[in-house]
Amino acid sequence: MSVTEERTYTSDEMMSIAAARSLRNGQRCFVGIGLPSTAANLARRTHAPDLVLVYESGTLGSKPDRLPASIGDGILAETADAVISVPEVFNYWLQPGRIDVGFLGAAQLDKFGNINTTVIGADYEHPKVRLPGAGGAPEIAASCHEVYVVVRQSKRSFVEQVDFITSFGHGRGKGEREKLGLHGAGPTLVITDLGVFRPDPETAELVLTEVHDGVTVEQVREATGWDLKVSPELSTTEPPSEAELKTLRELKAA
Amino acid sequence: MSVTEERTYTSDEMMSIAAARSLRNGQRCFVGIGLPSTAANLARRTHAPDLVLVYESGTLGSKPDRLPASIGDGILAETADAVISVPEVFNYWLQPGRIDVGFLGAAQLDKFGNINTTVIGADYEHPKVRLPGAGGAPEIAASCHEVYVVVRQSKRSFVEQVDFITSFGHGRGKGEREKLGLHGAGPTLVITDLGVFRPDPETAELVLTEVHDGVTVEQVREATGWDLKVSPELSTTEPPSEAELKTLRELKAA
Amino acid sequence: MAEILSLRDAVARLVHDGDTVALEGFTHLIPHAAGQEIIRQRRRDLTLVRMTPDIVYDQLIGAGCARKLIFSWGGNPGVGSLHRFRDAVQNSWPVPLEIEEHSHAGMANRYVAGASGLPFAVLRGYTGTDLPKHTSTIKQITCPFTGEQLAAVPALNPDVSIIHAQRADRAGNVQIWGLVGVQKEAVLAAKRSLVTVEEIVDELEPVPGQLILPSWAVTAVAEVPHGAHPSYAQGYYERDNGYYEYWDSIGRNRDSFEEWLSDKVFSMEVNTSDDGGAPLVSADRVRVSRKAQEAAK
Amino acid sequence: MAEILSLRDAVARLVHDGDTVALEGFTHLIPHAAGQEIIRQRRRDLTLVRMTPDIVYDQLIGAGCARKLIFSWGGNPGVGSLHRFRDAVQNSWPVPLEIEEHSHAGMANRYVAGASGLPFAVLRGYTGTDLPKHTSTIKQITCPFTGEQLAAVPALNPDVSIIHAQRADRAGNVQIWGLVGVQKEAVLAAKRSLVTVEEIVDELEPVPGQLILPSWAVTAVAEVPHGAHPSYAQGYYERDNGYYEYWDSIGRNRDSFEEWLSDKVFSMEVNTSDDGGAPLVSADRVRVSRKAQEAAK
Repeated sequence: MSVTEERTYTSDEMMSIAAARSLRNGQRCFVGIGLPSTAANLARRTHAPDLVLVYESGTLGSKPDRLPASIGDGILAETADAVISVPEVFNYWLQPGRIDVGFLGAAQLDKFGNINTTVIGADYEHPKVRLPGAGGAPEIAASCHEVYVVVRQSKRSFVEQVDFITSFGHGRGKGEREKLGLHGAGPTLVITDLGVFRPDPETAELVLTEVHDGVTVEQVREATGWDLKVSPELSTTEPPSEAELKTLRELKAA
Repeated sequence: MSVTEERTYTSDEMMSIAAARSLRNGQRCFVGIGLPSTAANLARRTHAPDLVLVYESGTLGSKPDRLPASIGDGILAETADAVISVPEVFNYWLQPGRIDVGFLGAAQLDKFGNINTTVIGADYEHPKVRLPGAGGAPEIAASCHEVYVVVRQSKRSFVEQVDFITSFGHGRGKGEREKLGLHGAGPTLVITDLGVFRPDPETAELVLTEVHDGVTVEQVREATGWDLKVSPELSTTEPPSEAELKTLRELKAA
Repeated sequence: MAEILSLRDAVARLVHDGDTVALEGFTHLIPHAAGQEIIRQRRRDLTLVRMTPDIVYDQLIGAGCARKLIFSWGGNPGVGSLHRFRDAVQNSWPVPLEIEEHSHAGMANRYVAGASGLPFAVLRGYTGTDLPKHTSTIKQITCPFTGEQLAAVPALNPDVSIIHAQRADRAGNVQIWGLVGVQKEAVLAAKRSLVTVEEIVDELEPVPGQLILPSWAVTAVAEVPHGAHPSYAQGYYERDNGYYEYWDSIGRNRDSFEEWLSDKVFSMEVNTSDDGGAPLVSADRVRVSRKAQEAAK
Repeated sequence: MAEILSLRDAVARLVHDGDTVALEGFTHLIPHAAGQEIIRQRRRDLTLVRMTPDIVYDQLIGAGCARKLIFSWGGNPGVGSLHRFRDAVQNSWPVPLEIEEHSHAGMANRYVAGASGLPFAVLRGYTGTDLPKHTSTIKQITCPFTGEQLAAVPALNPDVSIIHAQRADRAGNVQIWGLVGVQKEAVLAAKRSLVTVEEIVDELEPVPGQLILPSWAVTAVAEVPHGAHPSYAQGYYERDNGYYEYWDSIGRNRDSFEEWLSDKVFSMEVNTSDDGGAPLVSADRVRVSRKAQEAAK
């Protein structure tokens, strides 16, 4: 490994690169705004050139040559295989389960992968903080074969139970998705700036399965709002390669 | 009037021209296959140049320079303001009541303007004659502000009661459309090769209001399968003008 | 990703006895060649779905491939009746044909529901007509907000949908323009799909009014020039109106129809290219000459 | 047929106090100029509808035009929060704001139902989420064929929908290309509609991917160059990403917002052309210079 004592990359870069690596070439990926879009575009420029990017603004197969500034950047339409209406993207493409991976961000995420982007505080009518709301996320989380979440981790964002379920993960445990008739597997992977989490196969509780190089399990625990379980097969994330870092930085600079 | 003893036009030509005259400039007309299409295209080339032709194949504002050979003739797409999918034409344009006139043909029509294009004979499972079926007609008849029917008249086609209601007219009389929650006024005009019929304002029964020039009321009665009522204000259709005939013949020859 | 196959291989792999099969194309781009290949491969007990069963389904029904037809308008457009369809409905020849009859609006919405992954669609339809008396797939539904009564129809999800398009690229992305009918919905509603195309090209040049089906939404693409004949392919060839007249004379009698089957469909079997390289052009897919039309009358 | 009007006249005639008003445009073609004209005409008690209430609705809400917001995602895209929206929800400033909250899929389908003349739409949506607990316009419906439970949402039928497009011709036919969002549905769902356009031209040259709204489906068209700024108009100008940053600094405080209102919206009143001939270009609709951005930080 070529990491010197002084790290040459930020934890946000590690997060984007780890998230990008999780996508496989040829997959169809419904891309959320922000961190997921960065990761998906990085994946397409590194190991997954045939990743199919679908944006809720109505683009199928966008191939932007720079990072889109928003979910509806003109570059997404100009480089798409097909541009369709917003109702069509949700009804014909997302809802029937044509998309492999839904790639989402979160303001708050709980130990069962439920996502909150609506309100902080228990009282919906008088919230402590009013967040943007649902957007496309509830149905992305419901209909994609799998959901990957990418989020900066802290005790505030990584909580025992979200204040508001904007997008259903595993509810309060294994089997709840099936009971509700949801077709997709829900969140199978969470990538943060500290590590990687996967639902326990028995309980669906998120378990730490990877720490990023240079991060300790204790650091992860301190940034987790519940009594974190650690996988017995805990591994360490491969640090960013020079090529990954270069590509990511070029993407963000453009 | 310039009609000589020997008529210089056929009864079919009179029918098409009378049907064309019924359309007003600027109206939006949902055009059925066959006779209605001839009449609508004639209207657009004579007194109603801004008639908006809508075809169920998905064309809005077609301006064909010859008679379309079918409901989906390429000329309809090539000359349209907009080409849309078949679901869209029914859902976004017909269903909400955006179309003024539905212009339909009929295999069988009864005295309350109900249309049959499904089966001849009382037994649906074992019909005497199997006709093409509904196509777009049931919803055209339901959703347009008004419906005009153009049909060649005979005792077989003009019946007391249709064998099968493919498209609902006035049912068994006045007020039935309202009871069913239908928004459009239904058939307000029927044009045949012999004359013109309108529903009685009290009963909704079709009444002869015009005979074509040279046709007697007796001839109309003989070609009607019910005890025909004649309007006290019966008038005679103005014979085709030379310009109308010339335009119609050019259209059909092209 | 769509596989590029010969028409024969595509039909062999995708269409099975007993399948529910939709061939769509609204006047424009009707997949006639694919229909004839299904006849040639002697498929049986198909449930055929199509808004406008015209000549293509008259041929399949007459050849005995179908046990059921789901449709909204069955005729020879601009000419008259479908004689093989009538013979099947009225006389069960060559085999009985069950029918399930809707309106265009109903059929279009059934495909929309199928494409949308929903079990049913809602429309203002069928009101006052006799169709719901005979078609069990038309029900009523109540709006949970206004209490209004509307019609509900179940989704159509064919085992395989087949359409014809102008072009595909080598990756299997499909490009269609002109009247696009209900083809996108038919493909997206189906478990498997086959798109026959006029040509496979290196790059799909954008065309105004185009509709693109990405390769990953299609199972197979087959290059079949003139595959829509006697219907038309905008930008490639016009509708062969003479053929529709000619078909009336062929379809009218069982004898002339069986002769046509033998001459124009089954005898083509040996000419099918094996490698998918040289596309099959059936003798039937040649513009009907004025002479042939005259002879037919 | 659409009437060609000045923006001022169009808003005066079409938008009334108490109306339900939808301004649509998904990142692309957001009708900002029309929004500011509504502020300038001091409309009150509006129910504002929009999938993505971003800056345009932050301005309307901050100016006190709205009593209710129906939406699915409210934020300053790529920047952060909408401070005026938050101030209204959290502190009822300047007036209380009722909210009705959906998902994008729900909102899109509500417009589809509205455009289709149906009272409701069906979708697989909201399952397991807390939205139905707080939003009374989300109900369950049972499929009459399979018994499956699905979500139902009521149609949206705004009193007036406003969108921005690239072009119209002199007859009022509208041409849009690039990301088209839910604009067609918003216009078709509304009782009245206004389309602001970059330019009015003699003839609409076809553009790949175009969507055409025929003149007879639109109430009024107004020529408003740069009418989408700071969002973008494909083929005309790029998104002014700097403005979105700049807005954060303006919207953050009541004082800076009110100063902006006074300087950039109300002071423009006198410059409005009376005859509709010379289009209004507001001082706010000029690309934010680097200097202005710096000053704002």
